[in-house]
Amino acid sequence: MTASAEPRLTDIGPPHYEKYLHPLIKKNYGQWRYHENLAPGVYCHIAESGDRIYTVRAGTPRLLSIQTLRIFAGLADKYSGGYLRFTSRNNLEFLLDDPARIEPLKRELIALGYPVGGTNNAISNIVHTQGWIHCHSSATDASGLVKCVMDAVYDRFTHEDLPAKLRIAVACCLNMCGAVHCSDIAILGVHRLPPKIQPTLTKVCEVPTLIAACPTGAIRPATVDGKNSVAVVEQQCMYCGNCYTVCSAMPMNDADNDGLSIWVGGKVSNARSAPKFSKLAIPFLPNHPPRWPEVVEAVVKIVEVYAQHARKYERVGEWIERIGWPRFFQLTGFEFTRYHIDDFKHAALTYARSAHVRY
Amino acid sequence: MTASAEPRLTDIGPPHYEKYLHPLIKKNYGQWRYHENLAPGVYCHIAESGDRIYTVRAGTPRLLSIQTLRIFAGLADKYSGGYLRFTSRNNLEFLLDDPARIEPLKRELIALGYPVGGTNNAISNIVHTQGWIHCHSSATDASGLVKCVMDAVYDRFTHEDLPAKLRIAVACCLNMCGAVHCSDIAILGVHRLPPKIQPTLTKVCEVPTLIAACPTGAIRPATVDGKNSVAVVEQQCMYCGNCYTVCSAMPMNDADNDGLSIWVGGKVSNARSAPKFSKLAIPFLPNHPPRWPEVVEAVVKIVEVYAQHARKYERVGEWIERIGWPRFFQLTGFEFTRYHIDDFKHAALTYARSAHVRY
Amino acid sequence: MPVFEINGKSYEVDEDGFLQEPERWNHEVATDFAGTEAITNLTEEHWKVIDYIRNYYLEFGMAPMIRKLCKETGHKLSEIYNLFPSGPAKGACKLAGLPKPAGCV
Amino acid sequence: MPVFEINGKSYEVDEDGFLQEPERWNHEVATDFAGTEAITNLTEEHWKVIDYIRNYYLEFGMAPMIRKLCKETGHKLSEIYNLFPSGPAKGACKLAGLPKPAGCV
Amino acid sequence: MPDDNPKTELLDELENGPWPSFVKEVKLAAQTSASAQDLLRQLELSYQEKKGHWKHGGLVGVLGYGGGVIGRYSDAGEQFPNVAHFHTIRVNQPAGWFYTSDALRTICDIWERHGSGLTNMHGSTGDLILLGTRTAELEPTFQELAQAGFDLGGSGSSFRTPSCCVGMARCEWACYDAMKLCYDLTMAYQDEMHRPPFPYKFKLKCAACPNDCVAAIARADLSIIGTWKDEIQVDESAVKTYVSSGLNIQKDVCDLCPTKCMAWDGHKLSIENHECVRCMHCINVMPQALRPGKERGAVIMIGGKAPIMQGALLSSVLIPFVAADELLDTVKELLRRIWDFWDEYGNNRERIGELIQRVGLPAFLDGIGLEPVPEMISAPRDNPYIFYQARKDGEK
Amino acid sequence: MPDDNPKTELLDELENGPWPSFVKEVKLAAQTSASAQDLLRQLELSYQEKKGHWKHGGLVGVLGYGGGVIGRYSDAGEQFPNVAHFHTIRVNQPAGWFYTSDALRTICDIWERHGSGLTNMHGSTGDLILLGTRTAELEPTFQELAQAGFDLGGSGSSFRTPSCCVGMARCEWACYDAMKLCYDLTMAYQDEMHRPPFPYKFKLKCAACPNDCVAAIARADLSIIGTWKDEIQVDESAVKTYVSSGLNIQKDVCDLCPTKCMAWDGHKLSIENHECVRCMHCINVMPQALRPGKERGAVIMIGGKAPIMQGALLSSVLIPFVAADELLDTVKELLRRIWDFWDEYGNNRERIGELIQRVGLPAFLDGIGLEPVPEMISAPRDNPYIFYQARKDGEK
Ligand code: SRM
Ligand code: SRM
Ligand code: SRM
Ligand code: SRM
Ligand code: SF4
Ligand code: SF4
Ligand code: SF4
Ligand code: SF4
Ligand code: SF4
Ligand code: SF4
Ligand code: SF4
Ligand code: SF4
Repeated sequence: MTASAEPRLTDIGPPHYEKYLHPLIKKNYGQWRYHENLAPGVYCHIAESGDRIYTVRAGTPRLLSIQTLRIFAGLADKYSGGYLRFTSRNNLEFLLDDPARIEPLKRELIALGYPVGGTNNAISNIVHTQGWIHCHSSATDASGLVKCVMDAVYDRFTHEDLPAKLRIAVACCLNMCGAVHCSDIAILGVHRLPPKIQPTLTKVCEVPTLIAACPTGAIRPATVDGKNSVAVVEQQCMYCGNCYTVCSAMPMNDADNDGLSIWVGGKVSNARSAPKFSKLAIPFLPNHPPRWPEVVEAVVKIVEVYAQHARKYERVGEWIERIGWPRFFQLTGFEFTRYHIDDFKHAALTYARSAHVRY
Repeated sequence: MTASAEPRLTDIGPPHYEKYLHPLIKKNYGQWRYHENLAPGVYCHIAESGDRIYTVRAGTPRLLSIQTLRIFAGLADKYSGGYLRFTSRNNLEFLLDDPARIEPLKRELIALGYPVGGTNNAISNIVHTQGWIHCHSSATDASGLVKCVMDAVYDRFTHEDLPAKLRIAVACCLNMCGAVHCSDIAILGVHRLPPKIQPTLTKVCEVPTLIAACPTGAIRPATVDGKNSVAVVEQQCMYCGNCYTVCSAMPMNDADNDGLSIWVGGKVSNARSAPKFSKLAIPFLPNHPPRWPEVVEAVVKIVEVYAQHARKYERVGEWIERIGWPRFFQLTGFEFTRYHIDDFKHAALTYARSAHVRY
Repeated sequence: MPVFEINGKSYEVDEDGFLQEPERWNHEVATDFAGTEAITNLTEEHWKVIDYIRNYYLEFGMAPMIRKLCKETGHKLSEIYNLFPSGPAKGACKLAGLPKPAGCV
Repeated sequence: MPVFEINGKSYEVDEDGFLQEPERWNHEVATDFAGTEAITNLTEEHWKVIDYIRNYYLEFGMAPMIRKLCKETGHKLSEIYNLFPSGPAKGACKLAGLPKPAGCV
Repeated sequence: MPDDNPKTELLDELENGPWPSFVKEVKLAAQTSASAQDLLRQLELSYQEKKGHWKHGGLVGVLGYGGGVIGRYSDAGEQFPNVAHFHTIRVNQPAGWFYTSDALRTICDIWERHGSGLTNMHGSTGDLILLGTRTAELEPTFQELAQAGFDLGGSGSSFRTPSCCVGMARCEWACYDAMKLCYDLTMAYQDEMHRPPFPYKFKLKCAACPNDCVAAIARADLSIIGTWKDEIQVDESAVKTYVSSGLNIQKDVCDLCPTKCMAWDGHKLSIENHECVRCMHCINVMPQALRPGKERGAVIMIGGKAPIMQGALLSSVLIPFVAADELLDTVKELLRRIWDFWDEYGNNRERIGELIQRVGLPAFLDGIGLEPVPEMISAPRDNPYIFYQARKDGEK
Repeated sequence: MPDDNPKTELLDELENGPWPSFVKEVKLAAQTSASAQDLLRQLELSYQEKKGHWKHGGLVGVLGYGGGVIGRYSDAGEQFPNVAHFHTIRVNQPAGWFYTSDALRTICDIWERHGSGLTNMHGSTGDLILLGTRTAELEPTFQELAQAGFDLGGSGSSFRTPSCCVGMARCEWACYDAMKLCYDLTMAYQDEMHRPPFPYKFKLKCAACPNDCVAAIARADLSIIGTWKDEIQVDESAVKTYVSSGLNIQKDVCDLCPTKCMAWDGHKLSIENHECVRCMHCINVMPQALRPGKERGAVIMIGGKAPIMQGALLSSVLIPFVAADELLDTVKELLRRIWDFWDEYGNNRERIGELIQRVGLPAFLDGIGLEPVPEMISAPRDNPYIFYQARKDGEK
């Protein structure tokens, strides 16, 4: 431990990215002409200069030990001049100037257990969150769900045979760290009981902040033992957990009632249609670690029905909009329930406001 | 006056429509096979039986004197066996079994000043409201506006050369009696000052009802001379007039500040696209009776730009959705202002939520 | 402001004959107004309705909604029209000395 | 519940060292806690901030928002960090005897 | 008859121009009616001042009814005594607005005796409107109308006069008998129309196909929109006739089909009927070749209205399909349940559509005993704020 | 190192299956880290009980900073003392997530000395996350990172670590230099990142074209999305090559163009560029033939966020086009104005998007001094509830 000997440094910001750029990238920065997809997980960008940079992409669990990171560093040294990057979906990318190294790198990655793929019309890595690994709010474990689902759709990562990109996300509570709200398929941890107010509340929480935190106004001021406290109007609570976020004395976790909901049809790209929110497909599935079979089954079902019925280039949401939601429920066999009908602020705008009906 | 001699009748309901049906209609009721448009204002329905009924449609000002109604009755006797009807847009229709009578009837109607047309891809009659003729809330006169606008687009009534139907409506206040909120072009009377609270309020109004009537919560309880009354938070008032509807002591009319707004792109049919609300085109034009030149000019502008640019079968709203609102404002030359941007309840859903931009 | 005169008394009313001096109301006033609403004789049943409306108004500042009126007085709507031929709003509320109701009853 | 001991006194605190006995707070308590937040000496400037936060809390039941704190004490945010190196939330609020603030300061 | 002709410089201007003039109509009426004369005068004043001269609505009516008349007083009654009272009578129109010349004349005669001689043919809701009379004339007018077979329509917090498109009387696309249904429902709810029983107005309109020629979807609390369940009826040879007489079937039909479920291969039109949303466009373009299917009925929609007070609403789907012969019974049962719920939970001046917004569609469906189906929505919720129904601890 | 291997029957199951296992990672770390061992044990307990074991977030950090560390304590600290404290350090990633093997190893070495040896590569916001350490290790870790050239990212009510797509470094579609802009803005707002000054968090993401590979539109308070103003660059012969190698250009390109502004006549692709909304689809399909135009820059969008608390928001257009070379200055000026407004009017824990919703976009535009343009909206208002601005009586 030597740090304390040095003068204290603050506000230096992140390292400049240029330091980490492959020389070929530095040379052709902003001068790329087009790209080609050579194989699942492998693509090649061709510069105006004619230079070519080859990318090999591998899946990771995102949660990585330093041991594994060192292995990746070693692979980079061996194959890509020490240059590598991570993607916005937690995949690993090696940047090669020599196409001959692609296959050996792939082989080594696969041997180490890191699948190559995730490009183009594949299922890429699942964007996810902390879950029971590190977060206080989580209704489920994110990493575990990701592992189970990716095991089940593994071939969709290593192949590019879907109609379009399919992006899955997991978030362990309604805070939705990640992009669950705009994913082709989203798995969302949910609570289903109101917070259990703890007696410590008056000591540890700011009551006005707490009251203001409830989106439905379910939290009312109340006096407990002569102190300012709160009461929860249970019928008005929809279990969002925002009260818990601001006040530790409002815990939500409940082994029997926490579980998962499944959402579909979101996207963020502007390609073709505008970005869309994910919509509710299944309101509740039980938390069944370690393998969450119900969740895996539901996701696989959606993927397979989509793969079978969507047209080329159609994202999940675009496909469903074309065929209509009634057909989506028919094809997947998912039950349509009262929970699917919005009853929050803009609910009325989600009602079917035309006589357009399919039979 | 003999009525009082008879026993008092109530709840008898309207006359049964069958009494008023042309024999050919009675015979072929529910057995029509198709129709043909013979000329503007003239169409023919062909029954499975081969029978044909001819309809001649004429425009009316809706506000009709008994003198005129008797003339219509006379025409019906002369040409259509005494059978006639009115349409859902206040046009008059004569039902003929003899095609030879079409031309003479048309001639006579036109001579009397009642134009034949309004069918197919024409501008039909303007659905409108009471205005200064009979209503207490009106920010303008409906009948006068209709007359001025129809004078200006007269040829569009007697010809069918628009890309699609074009439906105009006028309402004299935000209550929108009629279908202003779903019209291709709508002219809407608006107030622009908050209600002027009258001292009689405490005598003539129900204060709780009044407070509940304000959509923005601008009306607050207040005590005036020891009595329950109200105050208006002027910044929160958007001049809807609902307070006046429930309380005569909150008048809104103001010669200098009342005026008109113009709305476009609504429709009610389910043909092709779903029904749509009309959207704001011009937030304010002055009240200039008797000819309202600014309003007439604006409507004509929209009609002409639409006629020039829209594709066949495209209603105004469908056309604008295709070309985008920025282009609509460019083509019409109307100014885009802060007022066009929604700031009511669902406002955020009207923001442009994608990177889709035309340049 | 129009004036309604009866038996030597005169009341300030609006065009529709609604009393504009709320503080003057009492049973006698109601009786005075009965004739204008095609009622010849105010029975106990009438008073039940009138008093209910009056008390509701004094408590809440407005006329009761029609379903509440029916529920609380035990009358079906048609019976209220039998008692007050011009209806609960125009008839009963007027006799109860309320301002013209805003669409409720 | 963890306990913070100093000069023979002991305070109930949470894991982050925030006082859990709001009623016990006074300037001495603040002084006791100063060392935990890398402050050697509480100056007048410190007290101005601490007292403002404390009073705001007593009045409104919560910590002031950061912009309010800066405005009312006349300090720029960087100055507050100079006074309280662990920052307004962790440092100043702790010394002011507040519960752990919910994201405001 | 007063013989000094009103001076109406501004209004006179509105006798010019090709469109028939309402001013001419008022002047015609003014030949025999003093109130029409004063109306002209007051209107001229409004045109000068850019301001209306009517006082806040009155409360007048006929005995035994709580609606059907819109009370109106002038604020310049001294100046224009003949419109000091100027109430409007709403007369329930015959379904489809069909008349005989005799029927029209009967109305004219009654109105000549009792009112201004001015009418609206028709009001926006659909009523035949008799425009302007004095309080004392209301009851006699009403009884003369009744003797002639006419009754009043709705106003206030009542079941409002239903209206319907021309439907089977003269339209080949009618998927159910809109005029009959409109008439039957009107007759079934005379009480609710004449004696306002609701928290607010309730409007019902019948359109016999999705073209919705009566603008039901935008204006009615309950809309009954005709549609069909089976396949569009195609007359192949008529399709070819359209094409050979110049119709660009690809561009004007297939490309405009909202679900692109039609294809034209140069010879044959094929329709994936299970993708068709029954929008009518293709049928509208080729009435001789295409027709709605044979299994006909209607989609029932709820909640349309103008903006006051939470913003305008378009109707939304409540029952995706009811067979034509079950419509009357189904609608009656449905209305019973809807009105019960509204009665129980509706606020004063809250339309049914706003009530549904406030309590949420799921709660409303529970209340009226309908199962949720995906046809009711354009898309499922996108927010995760789900009110999972109460479970006891430990229970699953 | 403790040598009793944790019993993790349930977790062991997650070492099976083809996808790389996070359990394997924790076990690897556990070889050298006692806290990773206890993490395994506590996680196994969570898997048994279906319940997390972390207490409500702590408030810990390094001196002079108000964020960058997420405090975390176990509620089973006695059972698992090595995760009794288990704080997370957010390290600001290099723009575009580029590393050298050396840089990675430096991080690993520091983290081996001071923490659990576990990381997230990367957090959802973009940070390099060092997962789990004790309070006492925070300051030394921080300073060792700093010496190695790394700094902390944002947390709390601060400017959060910006992130960007790979952009010009390896993408032919980059319409501006996203990595540079991201870096420059990160450096410009070190203070706002490290010393939370706002009512709530503020996120910024840079995507260099409308494909938005960094999901900015959904997750960032300010999104900078690359686009172009002039015409799509077309290489005619490359188009033909695509077609001759089997691309169904009508079906897969023209028909899917959202504005149908492309036409293929069998020989030539024509584009009505003024109708193009820059969606990227055609370019995505034919990267060798089509390219964004030459006049490049970005559309600036505002207000994206997750659902808490008024519902999720997608970003909406604030400035339709800013030229690439003006981006840095424009964004900085814009941020200054936005933050001033937010500071003045924002409630506690109110994101900028929610503030705009609450006060209305027009008021927000006034506040930051931007003119309204129609590109900001998908359609003008449909409700007539217009707040006409105050006029004095008599004034026009
Ligand atoms: C006469 C008529 C306009 C016309 O010239 O045709 C009319 C006239 C009035 N309407 Fe209407 N409405 C008329 C059809 C409509 C329609 C259209 C329809 O029914 O299809 C609407 C929009 C659809 C709807 O109901 O939502 C309509 C929406 C309103 C509203 C706003 C209701 C809402 O929920 O937003 C009010 C305000 C109110 O009810 O307090 C209103 C109120 C009024 C009042 C009673 C004024 C008031 O504030 O109390 C008007 C009396 C005018 C007068 O003095 O004669 N009128 N009103 C229409 C009725 C004629 C008829 O019976 O055929
Ligand atoms: C007579 C009338 C029904 C009635 O019971 O009175 C009627 C009658 C017919 N309508 Fe309609 N429509 C009538 C009001 C409407 C309305 C309501 C309105 O305008 O307020 C609509 C909805 C308008 C809207 O969307 O805003 C309406 C939307 C249609 C459409 C769909 C047009 C579209 O493309 O959106 C058709 C189909 C067509 O024209 O191709 C249609 C077609 C027809 C046909 C061709 C139906 C038929 O086969 O007989 C009739 C002759 C129409 C014509 O004018 O060319 N009718 N039609 C109404 C005449 C009103 C008038 O005097 O102008
Ligand atoms: C670590 C991370 C998840 C992950 O595993 O990647 C994360 C973790 C937490 N987030 Fe998050 N958020 C993380 C990215 C996000 C994102 C995605 C993004 O930034 O692109 C979102 C959605 C976008 C957005 O901000 O709207 C997100 C939306 C939230 C919210 C809801 C905010 C809202 O306005 O709706 C909260 C609640 C709050 O702020 O009080 C929250 C709160 C939290 C807290 C601090 C829990 C809390 O209640 O205070 C979590 C700490 C977990 C822990 O113990 O480690 N986190 N959070 C992500 C940050 C890593 C990084 O710095 O790179
Ligand atoms: C590496 C990465 C950027 C980065 O800085 O890390 C990236 C890189 C590319 N993206 Fe992306 N995208 C990356 C995340 C995204 C995201 C963000 C996300 O998934 O969270 C999106 C938005 C997804 C959404 O809409 O939900 C995204 C939407 C696209 C699209 C639009 C796809 C569509 O049709 O909607 C394209 C165009 C295409 O693929 O045809 C695209 C295309 C590309 C291209 C082909 C661009 C190029 O010419 O280099 C790159 C190779 C893509 C591939 O995987 O085949 N990229 N791309 C990200 C890889 C993530 C991963 O590991 O899977
Ligand atoms: S989604 Fe919820 S539980 Fe998961 S990391 Fe984010 S705040 Fe924590
Ligand atoms: S969980 Fe959400 S809805 Fe329930 S009380 Fe807490 S903040 Fe309110
Ligand atoms: S729109 Fe307004 S002013 Fe016109 S008739 Fe209806 S309520 Fe009266
Ligand atoms: S006019 Fe409308 S917004 Fe203004 S006070 Fe009256 S009810 Fe409220
Ligand atoms: S709604 Fe349909 S059935 Fe009725 S008239 Fe119009 S087109 Fe014919
Ligand atoms: S009715 Fe409409 S949706 Fe159905 S096939 Fe015809 S055009 Fe397409
Ligand atoms: S957002 Fe556009 S420029 Fe950036 S990596 Fe994705 S495709 Fe390339
Ligand atoms: S970028 Fe999109 S909108 Fe523009 S031409 Fe290509 S497909 Fe059409």
